[in-house]
Amino acid sequence: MAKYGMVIDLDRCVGCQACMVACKAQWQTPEDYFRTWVKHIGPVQIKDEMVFTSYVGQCNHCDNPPCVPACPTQATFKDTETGIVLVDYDLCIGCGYCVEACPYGARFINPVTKKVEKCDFCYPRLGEEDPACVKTCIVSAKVFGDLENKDSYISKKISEGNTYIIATKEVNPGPNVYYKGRRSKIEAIIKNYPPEKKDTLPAKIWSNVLRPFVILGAGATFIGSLVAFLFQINQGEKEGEDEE
Amino acid sequence: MGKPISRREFFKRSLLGAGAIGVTDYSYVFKKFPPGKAGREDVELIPSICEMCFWKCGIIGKVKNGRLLKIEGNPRNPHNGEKICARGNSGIMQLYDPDRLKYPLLNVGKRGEPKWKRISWKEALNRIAERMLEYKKKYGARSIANLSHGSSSIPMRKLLKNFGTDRIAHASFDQCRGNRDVAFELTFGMGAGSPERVDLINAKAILLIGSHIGENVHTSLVKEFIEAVEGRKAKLVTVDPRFSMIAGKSDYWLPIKPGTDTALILTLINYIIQHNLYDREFVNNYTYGFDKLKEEVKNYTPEWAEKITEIKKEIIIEIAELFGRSKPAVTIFPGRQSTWYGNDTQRVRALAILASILGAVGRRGGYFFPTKIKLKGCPCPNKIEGEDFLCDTSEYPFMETTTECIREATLNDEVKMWIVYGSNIIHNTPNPQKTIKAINKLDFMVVVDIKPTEPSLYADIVLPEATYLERYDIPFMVADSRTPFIQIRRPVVQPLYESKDPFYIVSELSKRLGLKDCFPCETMEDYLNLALSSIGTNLRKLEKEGGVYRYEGKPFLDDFGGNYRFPTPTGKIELYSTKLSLNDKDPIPKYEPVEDPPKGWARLSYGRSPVHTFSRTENNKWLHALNPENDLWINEEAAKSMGLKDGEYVRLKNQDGVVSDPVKLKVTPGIRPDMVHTYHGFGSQSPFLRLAYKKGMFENALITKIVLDPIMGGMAKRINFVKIIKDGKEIDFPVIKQKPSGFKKKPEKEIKIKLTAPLPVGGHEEEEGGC
Amino acid sequence: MRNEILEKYLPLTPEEKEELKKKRIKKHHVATIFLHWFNMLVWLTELITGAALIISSNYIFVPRFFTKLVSDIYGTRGNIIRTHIFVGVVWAIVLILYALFGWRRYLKPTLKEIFGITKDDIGWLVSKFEEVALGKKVHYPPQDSYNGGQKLFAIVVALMVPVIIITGFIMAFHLLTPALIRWAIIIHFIAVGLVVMGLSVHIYMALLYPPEQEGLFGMIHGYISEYFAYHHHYKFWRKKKKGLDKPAELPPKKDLSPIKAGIFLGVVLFFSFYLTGFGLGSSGFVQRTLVAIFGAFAPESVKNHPYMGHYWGVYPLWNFLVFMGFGVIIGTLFAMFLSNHKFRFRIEKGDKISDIQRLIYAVIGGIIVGFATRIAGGCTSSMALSGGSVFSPGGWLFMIFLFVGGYLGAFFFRRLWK
Amino acid sequence: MEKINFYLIFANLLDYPDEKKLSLFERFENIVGLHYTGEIPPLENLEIEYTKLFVNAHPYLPAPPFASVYLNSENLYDEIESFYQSVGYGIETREFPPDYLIYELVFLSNLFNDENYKAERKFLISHFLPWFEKFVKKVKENDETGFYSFICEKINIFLNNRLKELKDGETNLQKRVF
Repeated sequence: MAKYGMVIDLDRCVGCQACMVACKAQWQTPEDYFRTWVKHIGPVQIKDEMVFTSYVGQCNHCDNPPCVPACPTQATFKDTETGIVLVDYDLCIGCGYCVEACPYGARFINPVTKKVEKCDFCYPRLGEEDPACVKTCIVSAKVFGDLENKDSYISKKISEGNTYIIATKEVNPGPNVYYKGRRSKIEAIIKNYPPEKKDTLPAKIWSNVLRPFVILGAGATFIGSLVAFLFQINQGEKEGEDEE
Repeated sequence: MGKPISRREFFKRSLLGAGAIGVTDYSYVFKKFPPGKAGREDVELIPSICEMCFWKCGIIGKVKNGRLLKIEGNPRNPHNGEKICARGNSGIMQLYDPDRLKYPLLNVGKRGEPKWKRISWKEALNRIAERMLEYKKKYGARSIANLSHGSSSIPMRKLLKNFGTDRIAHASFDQCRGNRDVAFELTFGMGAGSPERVDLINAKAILLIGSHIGENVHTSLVKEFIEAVEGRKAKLVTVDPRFSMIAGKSDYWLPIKPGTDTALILTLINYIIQHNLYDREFVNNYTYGFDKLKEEVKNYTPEWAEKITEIKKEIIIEIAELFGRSKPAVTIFPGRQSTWYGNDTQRVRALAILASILGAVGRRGGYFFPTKIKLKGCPCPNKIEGEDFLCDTSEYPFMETTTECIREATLNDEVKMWIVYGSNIIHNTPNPQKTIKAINKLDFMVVVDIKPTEPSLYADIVLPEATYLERYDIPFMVADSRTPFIQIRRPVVQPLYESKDPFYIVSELSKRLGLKDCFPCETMEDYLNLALSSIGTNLRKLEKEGGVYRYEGKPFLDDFGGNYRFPTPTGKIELYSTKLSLNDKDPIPKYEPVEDPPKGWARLSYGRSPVHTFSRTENNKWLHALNPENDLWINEEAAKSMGLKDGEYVRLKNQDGVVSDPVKLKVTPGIRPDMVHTYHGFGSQSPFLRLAYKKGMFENALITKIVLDPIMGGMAKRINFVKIIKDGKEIDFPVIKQKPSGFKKKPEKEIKIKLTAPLPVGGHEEEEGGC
Repeated sequence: MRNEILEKYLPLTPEEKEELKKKRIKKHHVATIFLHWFNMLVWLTELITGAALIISSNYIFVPRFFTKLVSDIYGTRGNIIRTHIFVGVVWAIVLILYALFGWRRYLKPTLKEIFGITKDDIGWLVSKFEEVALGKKVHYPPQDSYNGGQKLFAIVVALMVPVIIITGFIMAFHLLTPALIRWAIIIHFIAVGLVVMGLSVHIYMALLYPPEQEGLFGMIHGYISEYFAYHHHYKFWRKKKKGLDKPAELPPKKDLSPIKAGIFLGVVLFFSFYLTGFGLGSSGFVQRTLVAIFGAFAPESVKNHPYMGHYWGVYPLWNFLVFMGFGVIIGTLFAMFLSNHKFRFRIEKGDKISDIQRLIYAVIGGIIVGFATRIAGGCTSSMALSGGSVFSPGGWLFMIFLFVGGYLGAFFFRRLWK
Repeated sequence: MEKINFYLIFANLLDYPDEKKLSLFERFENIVGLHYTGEIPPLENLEIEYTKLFVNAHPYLPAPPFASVYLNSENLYDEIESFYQSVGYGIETREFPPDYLIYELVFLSNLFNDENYKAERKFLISHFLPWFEKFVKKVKENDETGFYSFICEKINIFLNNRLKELKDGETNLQKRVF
């Protein structure tokens, strides 16, 4: 049992985007699509401090990921052994509910395979070597490891303090990618790329309108027919009786 | 209907008798295996060296059945280890690029509009050799010039020196680090080194003037720099009119007025001497001309400096105190691209002097010394008689041959033939129109490259060079390192098409030129085995050990038992430069004011993008997707008053009326109002490059005014001023009075509990920073 | 207003009632029955697998144990979606074939009836509502072969089935854009939901509501008692009684005019080229069948035979022409059913000659034509049609001389026919 | 009936032109059963035209003879190489990337010699023809002499017919008496 996570030290990161290319080389994502991204922010004035940082992001493999319930066929699920959110490509029909539901925008529909694609912490490489982005990060800003095992390097890094998660009061799906660095940088990121809960209209209709209606409807018809049946039995109506 | 005996069938049958005469059966292409088990399944790890830029990081090629899958860092390499940057990761796209040069091409059309015919290597080399011998006979060997860049051009340069011409320009001399190395030669007798010889990891304080580490990615340097600043908490002072990425990580950011850096450095030197914060014992033992220096700089006071550099005097004093306290573990970073405003060699000398008086030379945390060892190899002796510099060096005593002076020589018919080796001379040298004019006067032009860039448009013969993933190269001895080592580039995959490695080109050419004594080795492997035999190993053994041979280094003074003799005329660090005084130049750097942008204009500055090596990687699909075009940094206040919004497209007009391509605006408070900044290497003019053509702004066209450095003739380019043109209307830059400033980073409050994370977090133990 | 409806009922004496109960009349065609039960099976599997697919907490509408059960039955969840898609595709194909081939005889009349909602149907619905909800005693207006409720349900199904198929295909094969797939899911869900609502009433009526019991058996063997028809489907009964129900002898289908037939043949030829890359042809079919038969007995000699060897290859019958041949035969049979030609064995001949003469001449003609086609490299359909359509000179020459030969022949042999 | 390996002749004609390869052009005309109306340009013009179309050109290579330029599949090289391996072939000389036009024609000729029609048909349908058609279109757009557009167009038609022949099973693979 393990829960893999990552720590990204924004103070160390220089925004050189090596992680993006290493990931693309490893998983051959199509042209302008990346599983991990580096979005430069600034230089911009935050309170009385100048900030020039980059939002290094990917799938946060959240504890209660909003993308999992958003997927109708449950193609995406949080793997219990490793805590990594994976996708079962047989079940994925490429509808993109999960793409909208992800507060960090970590998913995209691959135009070639027409199915969803996301970072899976280099799941096939797990165990042998670190994910491609962690290995190539020239300033070792990215650290990957098992959060549950207390004396792993990543747990020590987190316990050093000054560690934040990109989450707000309203939207906090429990991400497992932690960010270290100056508070102003985290604020700049949250200001520019706030995690927002946004569901697609059809998904909302389905979960808020249709689902209760169906359950209600099914219940009603069941009870209705039951009542009608009982009503009919105690009537003792004979078969083919004709009143006229 | 059924299938009638069609005419085709009839003919087919009749041909049977004729048999398959004259058909090449390509049987060499495929190999038969039992189905499903063709070739090896496992992935080989082949160590080699990257060349996406010239930093030469160690890489591992993951190869399966002779085809490259992925590139990763080589953990055995002491510098970058398993780390490689964005360009290193995308090397595979250069290897399998369909637009690559594939065969030797002969231009049978006009210059500029080439009509190419593929010819064999034999024929191409014969033609080149023929021409070279002809020109040597008629006009002398020096009528052949070479413009080159990158490690693969070293054998060609050696050949030409053996052939008799030294008209060889190395783009990086006059465009990039030429004056930095000359300044260090004059002061310490040796250049600053590449990688720069700075012991960052042990430094307590680092001074960084103008270098944008992080946006300019040299992997091992950035890795050690960040480890020093973030890991070891060294104090970092960044002096840059723009809030660069590294400025964001520094303790002090000094938005200095462009062109006044020398004033700041000399003020620091003066303050440190007056308050004898300098390392007295070191100065007495190892420096020369301290008194003359003390006398020279005595009126550079912080008050004076505040007016000139617009940096608060308190900050200047605080910095001087900081460096005084932390000496000798102080790194005064030499920088790399240093041709800025015109008097740049003196500025770098001032830096060297500041480091010397703080005793940060040959000491932990400061500069250290290179350790070279002798390697045998196939010699190609230099047969240049005498040193009559071909360029008029009366004005510039320490000038090596530069692109500028080759252009001049060609224009007045002294040069008949150019060999352009791996350098996009139209993209990297200012005033490209002049370069094209010179080319059109040439009789013969040869271009050796891996991609058809602009120069190949004008070439008579184009030779395809193998990319770094397909060739051997001369052994690279990384002497500028505390843990010096020798690393070997070997082909990760077999060369594609008919591209050849540089040694093949040069050794074949030397045979045809009848140069018996130049590169007698048959192949590069023999050369390497010969070289490696002098350190008791050979290619096979080295590859098994991961392609890196490490040897003992002597980086610091105490490695020499304290009596180290600097290779300068006086045997000491020359604060007062004897060579300069001989050539009646200022022996001690002086501050000379630089022309300010006139009212309504702003200074155009440029720098590197982390994902591109200038224009070389423009056509790389992956890198292009990361950073397709450059944008123009402009000060928030200035933009507001000019009515410009972030993300708008505007054009620039420079003082000579040249108008640029459209460029996207990046409005930010992180740059001075009298200056704009952009990334170099975009907006390629060569239509060859499918992706990069006309993407972003080709800012080299705007750089028409250049000033040559008085000492070594380097081209200073940050002296061009621009105006903004929006929808045809010219908009002037406002004059915003800049109060003296200087920012100090506030210490971060120690927060135990994570701000918004539900988990409570444990205490804070001292953490041993990972190297 | 409701009382006058009653007058329309012919009062029945109890004896007539008993007598009617014994007699039986036909309600449903065989095809309709087959289609109904096929639909039932498909809907059963699709509902089960479809419901089991949606297990995410936002959308699940069936109890967890059910989805768990289905997943266990199918092993991996991947199998569920594969079955769902497979059954869906089969269902779509069957429906499309039914619509194409059963249009004139089955689909069009039923659709006309379903969508032909009359006052009585509405009246029926209103009174049904009053009876069930308000418990009033009501009399129902006379109904046609499908009563108001059944018509309503049939309309819903007729409208929703194409929607379900289209959205299903979009989802299964990721057609067009993800945005469209997003909407396709809930439209699919809504459409199925509507049909299921109707279905629940439909099933309740058929299984649990005693008076409608006979209707269920009507769908099994196609017959219902006359009394049931009188009581529940009065208009249908009366029509049946007066013999009005038969589609009044569908107007005899005129044979297709030769011009139209020619155009259709051209279209077939075009699509034959477009789809298979080859034109039409029949002599090859005959040729290959012969070669196959001979080959069965003397493979070696056929293989080395200079001419037949060419066709031998491995599978002489494995050729599109053979399939085209069989296709033509089956096609004509099918066309027979659609048209009003009846299936009888007969020898068409001129008046003057006897059957035997007709057969002998046919054999001689066949031999001549056989040789001719082989030499010309194709029979009428291949040379004239396929050849002609690609403007091969041989094709046009063949066509011209075909007509010339035809007229000459007619001139000489006209005596036989008069 | 002995078969003539037309794939090899196509590979020769689509490779860099020289006297030996051009001598095969008559044979090519017989194979595709059409006579080339224009007269064959001199060798030098052909070499320039070939370099301009398939090697290096100004402004950029109009018709690169590589499948990856025309197909936007993700890891095309893996797919091609696994297909080669599935029928027992591995690339020996890595002078070209695995998706090079001549390599694929040679692979087809190997299948043709092995009479592995099933694989030949699958390779033609699933990989070769889809990109070859786009390649031919690019050649026709940019070829001035018309020689290479003639060759490419006729090869394209011939291969499509070949595909139909394979579909017929006229020369099918399993040798089974019916």
